[in-house]
Amino acid sequence: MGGQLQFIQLEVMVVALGLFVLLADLFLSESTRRSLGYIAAGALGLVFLLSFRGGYTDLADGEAFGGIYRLDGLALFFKRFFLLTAIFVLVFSVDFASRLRSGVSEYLAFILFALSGMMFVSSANDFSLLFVSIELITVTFYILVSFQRHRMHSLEAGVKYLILGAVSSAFLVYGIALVFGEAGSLKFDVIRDAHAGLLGSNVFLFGMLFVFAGLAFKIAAFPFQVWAPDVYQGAPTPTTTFLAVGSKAAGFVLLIRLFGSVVPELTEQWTGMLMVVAALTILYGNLCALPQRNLKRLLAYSGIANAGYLLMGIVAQSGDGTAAILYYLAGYLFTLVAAFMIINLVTRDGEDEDISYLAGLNKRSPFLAFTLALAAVSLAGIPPLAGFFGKFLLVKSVAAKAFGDAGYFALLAVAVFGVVVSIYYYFGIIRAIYWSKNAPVETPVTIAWPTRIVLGLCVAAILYLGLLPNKPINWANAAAKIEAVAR
Amino acid sequence: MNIAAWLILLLPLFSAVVIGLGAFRSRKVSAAISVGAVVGSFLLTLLLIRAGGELRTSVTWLEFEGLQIDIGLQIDTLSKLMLCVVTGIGGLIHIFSLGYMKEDMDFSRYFAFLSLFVFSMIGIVLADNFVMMFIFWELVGISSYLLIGFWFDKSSAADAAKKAFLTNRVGDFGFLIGILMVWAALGSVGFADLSNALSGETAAVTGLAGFLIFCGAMGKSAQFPLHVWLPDAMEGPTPVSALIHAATMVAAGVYMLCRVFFLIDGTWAMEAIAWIGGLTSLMAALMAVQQDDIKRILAYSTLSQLGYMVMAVGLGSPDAAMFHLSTHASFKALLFLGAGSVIVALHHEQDIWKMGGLRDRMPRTYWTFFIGTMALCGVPLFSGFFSKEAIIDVALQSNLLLFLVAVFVALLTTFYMTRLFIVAFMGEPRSAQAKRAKESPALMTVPLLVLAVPSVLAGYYNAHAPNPLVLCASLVMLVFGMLVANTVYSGAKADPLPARFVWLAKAMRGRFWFDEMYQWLIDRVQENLAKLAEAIDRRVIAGLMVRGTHGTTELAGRVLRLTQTGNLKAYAFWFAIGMAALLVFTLS
Amino acid sequence: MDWLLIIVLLPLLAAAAVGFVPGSQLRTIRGITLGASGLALLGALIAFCSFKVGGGLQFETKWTWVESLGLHFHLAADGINIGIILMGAIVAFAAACCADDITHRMKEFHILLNLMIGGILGAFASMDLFFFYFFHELALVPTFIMIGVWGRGANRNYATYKITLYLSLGALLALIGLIGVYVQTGAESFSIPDLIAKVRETPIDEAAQQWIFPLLMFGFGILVSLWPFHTWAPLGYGAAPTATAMLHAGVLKKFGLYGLIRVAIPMAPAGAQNWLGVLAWLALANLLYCGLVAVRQKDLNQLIGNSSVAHMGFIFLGIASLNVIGLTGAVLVMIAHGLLAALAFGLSGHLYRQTGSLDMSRMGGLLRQMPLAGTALLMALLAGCGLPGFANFAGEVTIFFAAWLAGLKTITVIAAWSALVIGGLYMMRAIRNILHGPRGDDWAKASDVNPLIATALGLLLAALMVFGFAPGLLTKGIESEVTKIVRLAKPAADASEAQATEVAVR
Amino acid sequence: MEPLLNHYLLVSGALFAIGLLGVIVRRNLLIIYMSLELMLNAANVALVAMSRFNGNLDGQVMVFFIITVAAAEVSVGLALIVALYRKRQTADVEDLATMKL
Repeated sequence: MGGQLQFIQLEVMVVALGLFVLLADLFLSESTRRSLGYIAAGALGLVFLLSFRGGYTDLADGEAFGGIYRLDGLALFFKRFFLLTAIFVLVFSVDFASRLRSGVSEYLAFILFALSGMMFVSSANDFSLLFVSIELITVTFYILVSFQRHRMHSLEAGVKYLILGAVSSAFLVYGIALVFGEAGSLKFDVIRDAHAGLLGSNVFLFGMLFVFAGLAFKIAAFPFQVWAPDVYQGAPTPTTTFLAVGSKAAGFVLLIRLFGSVVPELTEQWTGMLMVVAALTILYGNLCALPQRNLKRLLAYSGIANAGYLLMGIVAQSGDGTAAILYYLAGYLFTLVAAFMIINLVTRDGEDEDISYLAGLNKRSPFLAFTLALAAVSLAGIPPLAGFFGKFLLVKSVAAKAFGDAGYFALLAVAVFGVVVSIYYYFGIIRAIYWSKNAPVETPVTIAWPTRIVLGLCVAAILYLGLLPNKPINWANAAAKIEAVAR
Repeated sequence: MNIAAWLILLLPLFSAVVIGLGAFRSRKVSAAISVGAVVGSFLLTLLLIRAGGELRTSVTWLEFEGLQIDIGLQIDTLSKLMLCVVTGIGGLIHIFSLGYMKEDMDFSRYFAFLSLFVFSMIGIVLADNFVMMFIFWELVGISSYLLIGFWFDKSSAADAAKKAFLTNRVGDFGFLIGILMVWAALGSVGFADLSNALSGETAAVTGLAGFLIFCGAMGKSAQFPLHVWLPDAMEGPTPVSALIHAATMVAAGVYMLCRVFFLIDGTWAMEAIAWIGGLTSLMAALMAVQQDDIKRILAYSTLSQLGYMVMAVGLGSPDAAMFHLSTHASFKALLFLGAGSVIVALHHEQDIWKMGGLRDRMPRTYWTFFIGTMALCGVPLFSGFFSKEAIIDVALQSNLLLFLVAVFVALLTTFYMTRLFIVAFMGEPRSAQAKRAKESPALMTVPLLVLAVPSVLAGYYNAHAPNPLVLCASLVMLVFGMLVANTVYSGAKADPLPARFVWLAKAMRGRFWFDEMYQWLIDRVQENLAKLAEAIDRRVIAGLMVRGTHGTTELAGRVLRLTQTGNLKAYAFWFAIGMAALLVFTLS
Repeated sequence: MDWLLIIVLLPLLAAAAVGFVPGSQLRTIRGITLGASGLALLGALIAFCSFKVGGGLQFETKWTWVESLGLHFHLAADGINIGIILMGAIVAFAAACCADDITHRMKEFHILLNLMIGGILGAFASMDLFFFYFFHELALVPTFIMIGVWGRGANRNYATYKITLYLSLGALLALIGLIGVYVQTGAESFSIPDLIAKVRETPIDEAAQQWIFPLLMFGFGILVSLWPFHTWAPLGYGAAPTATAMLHAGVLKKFGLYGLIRVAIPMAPAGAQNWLGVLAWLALANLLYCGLVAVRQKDLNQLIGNSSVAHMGFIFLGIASLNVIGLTGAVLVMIAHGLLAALAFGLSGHLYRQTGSLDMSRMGGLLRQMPLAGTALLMALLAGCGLPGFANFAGEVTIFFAAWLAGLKTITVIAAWSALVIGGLYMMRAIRNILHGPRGDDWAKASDVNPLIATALGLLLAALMVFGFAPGLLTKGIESEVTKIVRLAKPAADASEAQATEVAVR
Repeated sequence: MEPLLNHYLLVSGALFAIGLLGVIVRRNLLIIYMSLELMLNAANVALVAMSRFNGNLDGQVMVFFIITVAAAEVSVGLALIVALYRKRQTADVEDLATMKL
C-alpha cells in the first residue's frame, strides 16, 4: 500500500498544505496572515518542482489503487498545469484579500482543496474517482464563488453555480449509472474494451451523453454554458480565474481521457454532434461577447468561445488534436491569469468591472497596459503569441482529420468567423487602454512585487509559447500519447 | 553610324534630363542645351542621309518566349524624311522660341519640355516595332500635354491639356488593342518580322485590327471623331502649336499609317480610313471658315490638311501622304510661327478682327506669311501645290466622290486662308495694339525666312507632272476661292457672313457642336456610370454588405444575449432543453 | 553573406533599440529608425546587385524552428522576391523619412514602424509558409495600432475596425488554405521548396485543390482588396498615418499577390484552372469599377486609395492569365505599384500636413506653390495612368499581352479601356484640380517638402524610372522562376503554347 | 412477478424527471434543492439495481460515494441559502437576477 501512496504524493502534499494553512491561521497575527498566501504559493512552487523529480516521474504510466488512478503523461501534464494555476491564483488571492473581508485563510485552503480535486481528476481512470474528485472541485467552488458574503453578486453567483452545478452533477451521476449498467464496470479499462460492442445500445449512449453533458457543463460548452457569465461576473476574481482556467481544464482532461482514449469509437460516431457543439459554442461565446462592457463577463463569454475552439481538438480525434488542446490550454492559463489580475488591479476601487476603467491605463501603468494588451492580442489569436500558435495547432489538427469535407469546412469557417468577431471585441479592449478619453481614475496603479513577478512570468510565457514553440510542442506531444488516441 | 542613330534619339533626352535636373537654374544654359541637342540631331540626320542606305539597330527592352520587345531604330527613306522634318523644323522652332518665350518666367522648363517632345517624336519616327512606337506614342502624348498646359495657371490651358490627353487616350486604346490583335495573329510586334510574316501566302491582318491601329492615328492626327482636342490645344505657346500641332505630332498618325501600310493594305480598314480622312478635311475646312482666332483658323486648316493625308493613305497612296506631310510641315510651321510673330507684336491679341494693316508694320512677317498662305492654298510652283495635286490625283484615280470632296476642300482652303490674310494683314489697323505693332526681332524672323525656303521649294524633290484634269479643277477652285474671299472681306470691318447665312455660319462657328455632344455624352454616360459605381460602392458594398454583415453580427450578439436572463429557473430550463436537443441529435 | 537575415533583423533590432531610448529623445529615435532602414536598404541593394539570375535560392538562412511540425526559419531569395525585397527596402526607407509628421507618442510609433518594416521584409524573404504568414501578421498588427492611435479624420475608429477585421478575415482564410496545403501534401514540412518538390511528384488530391485554391484566392484576395472586398482600402489608407499608408499600400498589400503566385498556383494548379476565370472577372471589376469610383472622389487620399485598388486589377489579371508573360508582368506591376503607392501616399501625407485637408476642390496651382512636391506628384499621377518611362507601364503592357494570349480577350479590351481612358480621366482630373489652375485660397502658406522627404520621394521616383527604362533588371530573374511555376501549373503548357504560337504564325 | 431491471430503471427515470421538473418549475430555493436530491437519488436507485443485475458491487460502492458527496453538497448549499436569506429575506429564485445579459 505504501508503494501505492507514492503515486498520490503530490495530492497528499497539497491537502496537507491546505490543512496547514487552516491551522496556521489560528496562530498567526492579522498582519502576517496576509503573507500566508505567498507562503502557500511558495510551498506549491516546491510541489511543482517536486513533480519533476526523477523518483516521481519514474512512476509514469503506472496505475494504482486497482487501476482507478493512472499516472501517465497526460495526468502529469495536467497536474503541473493545475499546480501552476493554483500558484498564480494564490498570489492573486493575496492581492484580493482586502476585498474578501473575512476568512482569507479559509479561502486559500479551499483553493488548495479544489486543487487537490483537480489533480485527482487528471489521474482518474475510473468513474468513481472521476465523480468524487469532480465533486471535490465543484463543492469547494460553491464556497469559493460565494465567498464574498457581503456582496449580493457573489451570493447570487454562488447560488446559481450551486443549483446548476448540482443539476449537472445529477446528470453526470445518472449517466455513470447507466454506463455502469451496460458496461458492467466503472473502470475505464473495462469500458474501453467493451464499448465497441455497446455502440448500438441506447442505454449506453444515453449514459455517455449524460456524462458528456456533465463535462460540457464544466467547460461551459453550448448548450450548457448559461451559468458561466453570471458566475464569472459575481465570483471573487481569483475564483473566476481558477474557475475559468482550472475548472475548465479539469473538464478537458476528462473529455480527452474519456472521449479520446476510453470510447474512441463512440467519439467517431458522435463527430457530427461534437462539431455542432463546438461550432455553436464558438458562435455563442463570440457573438454574445460583442456588446459586452463588463470585463469579467466579457472574458466569460470569450471563455465559452475558447471552449469551442478547444473542442475542435476533441473533434480531431488524434494525438495532434490532443496536443493542440494542451498547448492551447497552457497559453490560455497565462493569458487569463494576466488578464484577470490586471482587471482586478484596475477596477480595485470601482463599483464593477466596466471597460471604461481601462481608459488611461497606459498612463497609470504602462506595464499593466502592455501586459493586458498582450493578453488580448494573444486571445485574439494573432501571432507571434501563444494564442495564435494554439489556434494554429487546433485548426491544423481538424484540417488534417478530413480536408475537403464540407462539414469540417463549416466548422473551420465558423472558427474563422469567430476569431474575426473576437478580434473586434479584443481590439475594443486595446482601444480602451490606449486611445480612449475621459479616464475615470488617473492615479498610478500600485502593484505588489509577487504580482509583478506573476505578470512578468505570464508575459514571458505568452511570448515563449508563441515564439519558441519547439520544446513545448514536444512536451504536449509526449503528454498527448495516451492509449487509443494514436489512431 | 549606329552611334549616330542612337545619338539622334538620345541627344534630346539628354537635354531634357539635364535641364530637368538642373532645376531650371540658368536660362541661357538650358536654352543652349536644348537648341544644341535638336540641332545636333538635325546634323546627325543629315549625316545619315548623306551616308545613305538603311540601318537597323536595337537593344532588347523586355523579352519573353513568344514576345520580344525591343527598343530598336529603323532608319530607312521614310524615317529619314520624317527625321528631317522633325529635327529641321523642330530646330527652327526652338530658335524661334528663344525670342517668343524670352519674357516667360518658366523659360527653362519650356525648353526641357520641348526637348522631351523632340525625343519622343524621334522615338516614334525611328521605332522598329509596335510596342516601341506605342511607348513613344504615349510619351508624345504626355509631352504635348505638358506643353499645351504650359501656362497651367490659366484654367483654359489646363483644361485644354487635359482634353488633348484624354482624347488621345481614347485613340491609344484602339491602338493598343490593334497591336494585341496583330501580335496574336502574327506572333511578333516588330515591323520587319511582321512584314516577313505577311510576305508569304497569308493575307493581310483583319480589317478590325487595321482599323483599331488607325484609331491611334485618329487620336494623334486629330481625325474625326477625335478631332476636338486640336483647336483647344492652341492654348499652348504658339511655337508649340507650330511644332506639335502643325508640323510633327499631328503628323505622327499619318507617319504611323505609312509605316504599317503593309499591314492594312487590302483590308476594309482602308476604305474607312479614306472616308474618315475626307470627312475630316471637309468638316475642318468648313469650321475654319468662320473662326476669328488666328491660331484656330490655322488649327482647323491643319485638321483639314491632315484629313487629306489620311485620305491619301486610305486610298492606297502613302507616298502622296508623306509628300504632303513634309511640305505641309514646313509651310504650316511657317504660318504658325508667322502667327506667333503677329501675336507677340500685338501683345497676345489673337482675334483677326483686331488686326489689320500689318503689312507695313511687319514686312518680314507679312512676306513670309504670304508665302505660307500661297503654299497652303496650292498656288502653282509653291510646295503645297505639288503635294496637294498628288493627293487629289490619287482621289481621282480611285474614288470620285472623295475627289469631289477634296476639290471642294481646296476651294474652302483658299477661301479661308485668303480671308485670314486679308483681314489680318491688309486694310487699316482695327485696334490700338495693331497700330502700335512692330516687327519681331531677328531671333524670330530668321526662322521665318529660313522656313520660307522649303515652303517654296520642298515640292520639287518629288514633283510630278500634274494630271490636267486635276490641275484644271484645282486652279479653278483657287481662283474662285480667292476672288470670293477678296470681294467679301476686302475692307470689311466685321465678318459679313453670319448676317447672310445665319444657321450655316452658326454651325461653322459652333464647330458643328461636337464638343457639346461629347460633353453631353460624357455627362450622361461616363459620369452616370461613375455615379452608379460610387453609389453601389457606398450603399451596396460598403453599406449593405459590409455594414450589413457587421450590423447583423452585432444584432445576433444582442439577441443571443437575451437568453442570459439571469433567472436560475430559465437556466435550468435551457439546460434541460439542451440536453433534449443533444439526445435527439445523437440518438436519432 | 546572409544578406536577407541582416535585412530582416535590422529593423527588428531597431525596434528593440528604440524601446530602450527615453521617449523624449526624438532625434535619437528617428536616427535609429532611419539608420536601420537605410542600412537595410543598402543590404537589399547589395543583395540585388549580387543576385545571380537563374541561380536558384540565394542568401539562404535556414534554422529548424519546430522540428515535429517541419517548421523552419528559412529566408532565401529567388528571382521573384529579390526585386520585391529591394522595393520593400526602398519604400521602408522612404517611409522612415516621411515619418517625421508624428510627434505625439513618437517612441511607440517608431517601435511599431520598425516592427512593421521588419515584418514586411521578413514576409517576402521567408521560404517557409508559417513564417511567411507570421511575418505578415507581425507587420499587420502594428498597422492596425498605428491607424488607431495616430490615424486622422473623423472616420478613424471605423476605419481601424474595418481594416482590422477585413485583413484578419483574409489572413485567416489564407491560413486555413495554407494549412490545407501542408496537410494535403503530406510533406511534413512548411518549407515552400520542400512542398513544391513534393507536389511535383504527387500533386495534391484534385478535390482538395478545389477547396484550397479558392480559400487562398479569396483569403489573399481580401488582403489585396480584390473586388468586392475592397472597401477597406480607401477608407483605411485615408485614415492611416503617412508612413503606415506608404508601407501598407506599397509593400504589405502585395503579400497576398505574392502568396497567390508563390503558393496558390503551384500547389493547387487544378483548382487554379477552375477559379482563375473567376479571378479574371473580379480583376476586371477592380479595374473598371474601382476606376469609375475613383473618378468620383473629391479627396486626394480616397482617389489614390481607389486607384490603387484599381491597379490591383492588373496584377490579378496577370495572375489569371497563368502564363509566363502574365505572371512576370504581375510581379513587375507589384514592384512598380509598390513604389508608386508609397510615392503617392508620401506626397498626400505632405499635403495633408499643410492644411489638414485633402479636398481637391479647394486645391489648385500647387505646382507653382511647391515645385518639388508638385513635380513629384505630377510624375506620380502620370505614372499612375501608365506613362512609359515608369515601371508601371512595362508591367501593365506585359499583362495586356499575357491576358490576350490567355484568351481573355473581352476582359483585356475592357481592362485596356479602364486603364487608358478611365485611369487617364481621374488622374488628369486630379492634376487639373490639385496642380494646375489658380492657387486654392487655403494653400497660400503651404511650404514645399524638406530635404529629407525630397530624398525619399526622389529615391522612389528614381527607382520607378530605373525599372521603367530597364525592366529587364527585374524580369529576367522573375521569368526564370515564374517559368517553373507555370510549368508546374500547366504541365502541358510548353507543348500547347508552342502550338498556339505556331497557329498564330500560320 | 419478478421485478426486472427495467422496472427499477423506470422508477429511477421517473424520479430523475420529477426532480428535474421540480428544479425548473419551483420557485423556492429549498424545494429546488430537494428536487436536486431527488435527481441524485434517482441515480442511486439505478446504480443499486444495476449492481444487483450486473452481479458486482461496484455500483453499490458508488452509491455510498454519492450519498457522501450529496451530504457535503447539502451542507454547503444550505449554508449558502441561509446566507442569502439573511441578506435578502427571501428564498425565491425569481429575485436572483441582478446579473444578466
